[in-house]
Amino acid sequence: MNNATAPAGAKTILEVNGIEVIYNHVILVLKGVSLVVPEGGIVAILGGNGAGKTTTLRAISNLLKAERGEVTKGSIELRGERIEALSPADLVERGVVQVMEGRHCFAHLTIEENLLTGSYTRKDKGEIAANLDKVYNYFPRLKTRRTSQAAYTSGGEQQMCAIGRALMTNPNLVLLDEPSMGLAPQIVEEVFHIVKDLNSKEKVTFLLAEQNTNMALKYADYGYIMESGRIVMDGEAQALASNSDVKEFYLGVGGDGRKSFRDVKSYKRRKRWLA
Amino acid sequence: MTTRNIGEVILDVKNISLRFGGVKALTDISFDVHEHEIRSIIGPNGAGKSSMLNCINGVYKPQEGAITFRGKTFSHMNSRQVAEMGVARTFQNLALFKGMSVIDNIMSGRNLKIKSNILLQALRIGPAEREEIVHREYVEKIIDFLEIQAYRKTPVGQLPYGLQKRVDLGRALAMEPQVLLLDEPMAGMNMEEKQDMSRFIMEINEEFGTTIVLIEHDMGVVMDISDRVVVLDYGKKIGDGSPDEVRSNPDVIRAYLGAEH
Amino acid sequence: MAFFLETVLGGLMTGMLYSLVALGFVLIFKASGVFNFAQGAMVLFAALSMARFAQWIPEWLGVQSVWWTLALAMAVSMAAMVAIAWLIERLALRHLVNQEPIALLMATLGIAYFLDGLGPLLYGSGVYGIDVGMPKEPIFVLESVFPGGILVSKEDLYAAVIAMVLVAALSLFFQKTRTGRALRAVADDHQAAQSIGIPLSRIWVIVWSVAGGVALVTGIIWGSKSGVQFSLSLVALKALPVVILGGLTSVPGAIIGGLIIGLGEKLSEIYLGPYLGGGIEIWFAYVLALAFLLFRPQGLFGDKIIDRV
Amino acid sequence: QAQEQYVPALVYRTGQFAPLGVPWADGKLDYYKLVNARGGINGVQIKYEECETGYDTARGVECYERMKGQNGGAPGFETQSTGITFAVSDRAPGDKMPVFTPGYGLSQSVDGEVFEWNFPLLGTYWTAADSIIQDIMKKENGNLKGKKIALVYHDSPYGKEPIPLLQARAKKEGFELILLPVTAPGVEQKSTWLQIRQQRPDYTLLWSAGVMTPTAVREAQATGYPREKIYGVWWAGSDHDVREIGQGAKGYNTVTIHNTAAKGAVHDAIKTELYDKGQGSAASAASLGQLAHTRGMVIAMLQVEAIKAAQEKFGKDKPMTPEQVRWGFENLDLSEADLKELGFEGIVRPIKTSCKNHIGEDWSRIAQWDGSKFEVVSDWYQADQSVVAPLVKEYADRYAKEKNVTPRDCSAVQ
Amino acid sequence: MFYRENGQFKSNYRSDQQIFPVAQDRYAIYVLIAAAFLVVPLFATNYFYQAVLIPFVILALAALGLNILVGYCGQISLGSGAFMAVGAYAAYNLQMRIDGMPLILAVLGGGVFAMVFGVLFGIPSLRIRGLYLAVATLAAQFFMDWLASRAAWVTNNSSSGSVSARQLEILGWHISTPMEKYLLVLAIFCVLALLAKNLVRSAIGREWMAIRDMDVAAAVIGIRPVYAKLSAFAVSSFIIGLAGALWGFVHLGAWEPAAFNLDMSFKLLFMIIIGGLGSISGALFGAAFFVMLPLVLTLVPHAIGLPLSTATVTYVEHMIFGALIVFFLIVEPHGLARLWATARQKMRVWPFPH
Ligand SMILES: Nc1ncnc2c1ncn2[C@@H]1O[C@H](COP(=O)(O)OP(=O)(O)OP(=O)(O)O)[C@@H](O)[C@H]1O
Ligand SMILES: Nc1ncnc2c1ncn2[C@@H]1O[C@H](COP(=O)(O)OP(=O)(O)OP(=O)(O)O)[C@@H](O)[C@H]1O
Ligand SMILES: [Mg+2]
Ligand SMILES: [Mg+2]
Repeated sequence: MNNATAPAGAKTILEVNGIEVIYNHVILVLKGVSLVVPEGGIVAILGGNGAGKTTTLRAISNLLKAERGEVTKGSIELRGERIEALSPADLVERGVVQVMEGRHCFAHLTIEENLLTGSYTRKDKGEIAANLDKVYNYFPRLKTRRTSQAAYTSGGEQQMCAIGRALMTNPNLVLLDEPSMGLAPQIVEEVFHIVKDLNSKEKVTFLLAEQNTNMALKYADYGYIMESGRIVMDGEAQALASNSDVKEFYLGVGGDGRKSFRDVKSYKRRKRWLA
Repeated sequence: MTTRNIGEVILDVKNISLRFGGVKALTDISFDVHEHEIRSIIGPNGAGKSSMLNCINGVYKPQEGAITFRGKTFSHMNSRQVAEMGVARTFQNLALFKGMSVIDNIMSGRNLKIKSNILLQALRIGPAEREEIVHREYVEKIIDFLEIQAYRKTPVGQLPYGLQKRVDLGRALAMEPQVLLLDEPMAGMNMEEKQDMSRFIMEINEEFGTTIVLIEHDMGVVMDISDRVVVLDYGKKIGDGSPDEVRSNPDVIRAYLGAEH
Repeated sequence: MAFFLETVLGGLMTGMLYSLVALGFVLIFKASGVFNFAQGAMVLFAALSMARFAQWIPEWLGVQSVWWTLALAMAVSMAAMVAIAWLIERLALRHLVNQEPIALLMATLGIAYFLDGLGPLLYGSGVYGIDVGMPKEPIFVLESVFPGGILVSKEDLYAAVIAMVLVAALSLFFQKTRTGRALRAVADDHQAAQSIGIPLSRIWVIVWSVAGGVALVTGIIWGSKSGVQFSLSLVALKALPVVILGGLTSVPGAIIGGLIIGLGEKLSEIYLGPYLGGGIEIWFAYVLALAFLLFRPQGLFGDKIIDRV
Repeated sequence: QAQEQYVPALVYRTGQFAPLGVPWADGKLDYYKLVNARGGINGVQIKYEECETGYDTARGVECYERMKGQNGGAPGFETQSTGITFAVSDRAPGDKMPVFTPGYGLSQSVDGEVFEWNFPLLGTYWTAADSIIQDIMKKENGNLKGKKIALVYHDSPYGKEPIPLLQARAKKEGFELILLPVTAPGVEQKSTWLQIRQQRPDYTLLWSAGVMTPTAVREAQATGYPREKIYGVWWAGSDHDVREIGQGAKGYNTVTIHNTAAKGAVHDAIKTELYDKGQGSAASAASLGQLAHTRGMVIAMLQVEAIKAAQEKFGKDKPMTPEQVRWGFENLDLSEADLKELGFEGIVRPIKTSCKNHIGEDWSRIAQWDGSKFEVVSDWYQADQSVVAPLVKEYADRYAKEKNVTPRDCSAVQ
Repeated sequence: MFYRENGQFKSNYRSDQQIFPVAQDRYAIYVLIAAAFLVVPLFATNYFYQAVLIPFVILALAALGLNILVGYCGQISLGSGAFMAVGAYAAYNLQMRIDGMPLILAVLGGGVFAMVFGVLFGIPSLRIRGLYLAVATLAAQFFMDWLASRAAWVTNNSSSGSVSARQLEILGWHISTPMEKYLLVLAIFCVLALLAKNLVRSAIGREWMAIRDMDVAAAVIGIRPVYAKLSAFAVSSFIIGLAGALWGFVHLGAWEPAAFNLDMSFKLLFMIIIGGLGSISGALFGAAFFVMLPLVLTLVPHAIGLPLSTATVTYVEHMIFGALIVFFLIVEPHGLARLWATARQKMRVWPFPH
């Protein structure tokens, strides 16, 4: 299941081909990951903790170096162009932006300043103002907190700030790392709505890494499932959502509907496909 | 649920107000926690849930109000005193000791119980060494319980997020707390991991009788495992009661749950 | 009374001179989160370039005009500082993205060593002068009020004004411009800044160049005051208490800190020194800074240290 | 095969004090080269080797340890630093190694009975201070009662050396001594000079080094303190110390152990035999005649003469051991005629050492900066033995007690 | 292939808590220690002792002390030179002022005084953190520099401001040859290194690291920041002070205030960062790097007969030194000790790459 094929009919924007990633020269984390993102799609990478989702996204946006990691094998192509050697800034110029896991807002800057840093690569004043308006439109909460320092806003606000900041770069491919983490259910919904909105209205492509399989499969077109550095399953979102394994292990739904968390203590399951 | 016998009020929060400059993080919050129960705090982002925990264990000093723990009332308390009284917690944004191994992180939770002085520790003879071993045994039990045997000696900084959360829980457990405050222990986990975590929480609650205060955004978890739920919104309490009561409280639905739940 | 005023004035002027050096530290810290111990070495290097090119240019090019010579020397020195900034980014900083502050601090110490070697190697290890026409003789003011008047060093006065102007300009730059904002973002989080397309490399070259420019101005002023020689790099030590007192992240803090330290140090030396045996000003400055820090751990104007759990 | 005498040279060509250290080192080397060019010391070629100390004591000690036993043994060390002298003086008796410190070192080491291995030839800080006081007294017609004299000094053992003598002198002459330490490196001296402006001392002595000197002179200028009233020690009186200040330093005085302005035959010889052939140590012959460079030559000359003296006793045409060279140092006797032959006529005064007297001569004179160069302006002064000698005795005895040194009995040594 | 822990099962926690759980490591260390005591004296020359071994061991000790404070407890200090000075001067005074004071007691006393001084100057750390603290600790450095040159009683009224130690003697053993000095400092180092290692793997060590990594969380689990920080200052300055006393008594013999100046502070900090923060072996690696590198840099051009002037050589040395520091930081920001650990990790999986 290594060489993924593009879903029929769409142009490919991003193609990752059998990459291997090593941290600190010794820790092998990705063991040959391949995936394809079609133009204008929403693709989700699902998988448990430590599966390597974040690492995959970092490899694409070239933020690995700061983590002392490197891609040792394989290739990454953006619209046919090899991008392993490009700097993150170059990638942003080409419309690829990553929203990092864990928010990473600039603590000492206000919310508005945070958003404006996102427009660093944009020169046109009018365009920047328009983008800012757009972001405030999507996240009215941010507008009310625009003058507070980011560090003192709540987790949800920071997540919105991070996404908003990425949108300020006018991206066409957004790598979204665990957008739902720590967000209240309503906001999660809201965030995914916005993703969908941007996708359909502005033709922004999304590659998102998510733990919240439920949400992800609801909004994504295509999904990849990762386990310990490998892609173990992929397919159309609906197909995945109806797969019984996925249902059991990622959605918590057994044969007879949703299981209560009360009941989990009685048994412990193992994934079939893992040794 | 029936096997546990919920006891008296162990923790009583009265009229807590907390401000940061102009921001009112908490306004006049009161609620109580009974012994052995699982008490959840929910609310939208920025509602003041974490701040509430911070007040309870002495990280923040509320401007008004008092907290009663096992009949003793206090309004200002330092973290150590709280820890000594048997309150432990985990953190929303992982506050592990990044440079230390899993074992050391959990062992540090036992530091309060270590009696030998610095000289004995330097020489590592007699009681100091015996003590190390005794505590190590306890810690190994926690490690077994949380199923993280394989990562014993890994520096926690290198662990994936979900495992770090477990270590965080392990560290709190090592304190043998009477009340355990958990701040979003399941954030960033997938279903399977959430189930594991729920299992741990329930086992802790049932087998050790530890009282649990839980902040969580996953309503499935909250509604399934908690006995009573407090709902905060913008620093104010807008609901309190059993999961079913809360679920049907219109204020709560409007402010937090949304229509679907 | 007159003497007291003289002391106060002298202290304030000296403080402004410290501020200039402090400014270099603050710039780089604010913009990249690096505590740049090489600032002193950069001051020395810049001053050496200035002094030597001012000497060489007439020899090589036959330029007669003093002003042309100075202008050219300054341009060449600035170019040298930019080149250094570029090299530092290329060879060091780029590979140290996202590392802990202490590792970065040590790297700057390494850079300081390097520059301390390179400077004299290129420019010689003698004593050189910089003459930009700063007046040397003192003036006396308020002669009608105090017998003999109050002594003011004109040179210091000029230097103070230059420092003020620099600070004002840099403050504006940081608060108002796009790049200023990007710089502050980089200081907060290298990786996040990278992720939204702020080109760290370019930013760092810019900051270090600006810091190099500040070092050049500092070097010229200090060099014209006490001659250019190796010890010039040690003025950095006098600026450190200023930096922490004013706050590592505050440009105006560098000025206020400088004034407080300059004043405190002179008053202490003159009024307290004789009872303790003299020579107390250097540690007194640090103790003074320490005392302030006990009340505001982030310095008087530094950004609040944020920690939330 | 020609015999070789190994001569290690501790130098500091880098660091804070390089501007002084470079010409000093060049002066030493130039003289060694000259001697070699002229056939060596009685046919023994000098094999010199530099070791860079950067004026750092630890590195100096490292050099000493490394070089003392090399190439058949070093004939002695000129440390070029007060700090290294302290450290090495303790080891010298054990290693049997002469330490010679012309113009610096421990002032009490003049006493050859206690300091068998130390030779502060030509002058110590006490003799320097004493000469300066004498010059001041001359200007004040012999009466210093009620006057104020300030000492602005580098806050280190070096800077503090003259204090005991000045205190003794102050007591004797009845002037008030104001002590103003300056913390190294001395780039900032405003408070010091404000104090001077407040207390208005009649004269100010400057025991400075490196950047401290020009800064002090510039501060004096900025506070309007007359430069004619400032006297620097000889390490603060090189051309490079004030050259950049030019006219602003006009009138600044310095004490010197040798005739600064004079150029002797040896300078000419070095020019023609080395620099004209491109073998000079300094970048250009312009260094010749500069104070520090000449001092280096004088120092090297004294060392060569000590070796020569030793050869006279222990046999020519072969390298000398440290102990033999020590004897040479202790029995130096350079007359006016000898100096003339060496080309140092008018540059240094005749010198004669003995078991008791390790300084040889203690004359110095005052030079003044005229805006572009130093001019000798006074006659020779000899340190007043009635002031210096008791101090030497007192401090040497104290040293002997501290270190458990049993003084030699010089009457037993011929 | 041969470096594996496979098959070495720990049947109890005591054996798992050994300093070197891997048997090969344990044997290697025994061999190393034996070699340091027995083999080195067979071939070392006096110069090698004095220029390399003795300063190396003493600096390693000082670095060890500093590493406890900086590496384990996370409090950056630029005042270690001052702590060494306190140790040296206190030991000197104890010996001078109290008749018949045994050397060992004087040296330990130096450590104790340094400890008090360290705790005193550690008090600001309760409020001030990070780089602010680092700069603030310079106050200790400059204060001590000043005190040593200004207060006559510090130098026991020595006339020159420079002091020197008496003949070294322990229980009738006259320590005069470089070899004896080396063995003395090596023995002291080994004992202290063992004690330090014990501390850092005990409760107190975990408290220090907890404070370093996340002080709020540490407070929440009941660690008192005051106690943890001050005890780190105390232990660290005790060791540094002891090293200072040895540096003065054994290595220098006679010293002036400048022997313990800011340079020394920086050097020590360098050592632990290049060597590896938060590891005992880091102190050794760092000290070795710092003692050897300048010597190598001086000797190499000399040996290959490069006709460079001493000044040029020194400047080039400076540049190489600076460049190497940056280079090592880039290769491994966590120091040589980590580099070593990585190498070992590779060895363990050899011949497979991962
Ligand atoms: N900087 C690093 N140094 C060493 N190992 C790392 C580093 N970052 C991640 N890893 C390791 O790489 C593996 C994959 O991590 P990654 O963060 O990509 O997983 P993830 O799928 O994003 O998990 P999560 O859902 O917890 O975010 C984990 O085992 C982790 O321990
Ligand atoms: N140290 C602080 N300084 C200033 N404001 C703070 C501080 N801590 C919390 N706040 C503010 O208090 C409010 C409540 O924050 P808190 O972290 O308690 O929210 P929360 O309910 O835990 O939210 P989330 O679900 O996002 O974690 C927020 O508006 C936040 O900005
Ligand atoms: Mg992840
Ligand atoms: Mg929270």
